[in-house]
Amino acid sequence: MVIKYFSWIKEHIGKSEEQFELPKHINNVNELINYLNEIDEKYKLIFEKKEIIKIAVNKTYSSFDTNVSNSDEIAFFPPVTGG
Amino acid sequence: MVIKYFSWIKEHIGKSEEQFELPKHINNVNELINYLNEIDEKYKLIFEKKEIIKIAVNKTYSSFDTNVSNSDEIAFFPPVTGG
Amino acid sequence: MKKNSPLIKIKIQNEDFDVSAETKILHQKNTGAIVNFVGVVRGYDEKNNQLINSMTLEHYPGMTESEIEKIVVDCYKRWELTAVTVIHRVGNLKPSDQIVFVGVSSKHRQNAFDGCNFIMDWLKTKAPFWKVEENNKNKNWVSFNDSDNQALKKWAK
Amino acid sequence: MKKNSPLIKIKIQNEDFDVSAETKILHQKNTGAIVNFVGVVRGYDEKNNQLINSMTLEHYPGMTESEIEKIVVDCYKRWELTAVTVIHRVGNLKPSDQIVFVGVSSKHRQNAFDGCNFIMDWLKTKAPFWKVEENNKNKNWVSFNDSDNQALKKWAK
Repeated sequence: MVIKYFSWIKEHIGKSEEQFELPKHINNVNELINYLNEIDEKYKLIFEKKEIIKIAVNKTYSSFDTNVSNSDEIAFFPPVTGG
Repeated sequence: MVIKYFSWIKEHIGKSEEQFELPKHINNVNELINYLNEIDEKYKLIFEKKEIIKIAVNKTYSSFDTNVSNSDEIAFFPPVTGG
Repeated sequence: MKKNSPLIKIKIQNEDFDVSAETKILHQKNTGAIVNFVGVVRGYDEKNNQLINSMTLEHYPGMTESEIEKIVVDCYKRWELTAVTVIHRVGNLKPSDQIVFVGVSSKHRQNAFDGCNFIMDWLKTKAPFWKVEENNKNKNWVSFNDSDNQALKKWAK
Repeated sequence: MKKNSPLIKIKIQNEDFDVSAETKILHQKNTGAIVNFVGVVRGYDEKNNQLINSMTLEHYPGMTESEIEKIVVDCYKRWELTAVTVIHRVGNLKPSDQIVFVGVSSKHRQNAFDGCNFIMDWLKTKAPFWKVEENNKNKNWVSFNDSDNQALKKWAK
């Protein structure tokens, strides 16, 4: 699995991307977030205001209950603004 | 006085502009139109549908009761469309 | 706000115009948004269901410019614009020729959209221009569309 | 309707763009009206009341393009457009640099205005871009404006 970060989330995590093996029991974005919170404090600070975090699975806007598997690319980012 | 014509009114009158001495008793656009109708049949065809004719006095949109004098420039034209 | 200063430019001309050059002029201090409208001569008259070979536009020199100027000065204040350019071509034009440019700049985007849209609605119904469409068979003075009059009503304050 | 055909062109790039060249591409068969929006980097942050020296934009390569493409294809049908171009710059930009171009053409003018205005409202609130404003003292990630979210609501069908 690839996880990508953008904007101030990327700055906080300290990298734009990380790769790791998704444990078999993790099936959706919510479970992934809980898992990350367990392995390192740095994720907690990001996800404590979960409701403002945007999610993409395989480059498509997704939600906390979207299914994920080890072959997916997940992205976490703050609210967007272009133009 | 100068009278200018545009679009199909100009084509009907056969010229884009005419100059003539305004009789003293004519004080507004309505009286001018009645006067023109008297002197030549060609004006009647234009002014019989008076309500669609637009009027400018000295290059400003005006109406049938706008005052006119011999030093003014009057224009008669059909509805406009730019763009 | 002077006509033909960089902030308000109004031209009636035979020549074509360059959209990049005009956009640069609209880009003034405090400009955050520029909206340009370019009108193009179409080769088909939908109302009369016929092809068009060319179109000839006439205007009332002096009056056309001053009427446009009045409305542009109003818009300038109403939408807090940073610059406005109106270029309207006259003479003989062919299908696919550019016919009109309306460019508006503002601090914020919705004001630029609204200012530009309003000026176009106004030009369609109130600016002293007359158009005759020509093809092999006949010439046809273009009358206004009632839908254009309806369009202008949405701007009543 | 294929992306990056002459009819739908979507580019995320560091380079500047030329408004005349883009306008020519938008001018297709049946085009009667072209509306262009050009966004400009402003040198002042009104929310935080401070000057800006530069702004850096990042995007999500692949996702940003495909999300813009989806919305552009929707607009293309909804407003019967004849061509659409969206060019969004990324990287480091200075005040008064052009940042975004949205160009839309249609047979009729109101559809062109509405299509362009909608795409801009959507880009402001939904397109995956992030901006950081920099000055001598600090850097500041730009958050969205609630007024932009409100703006998008006017397009609910």
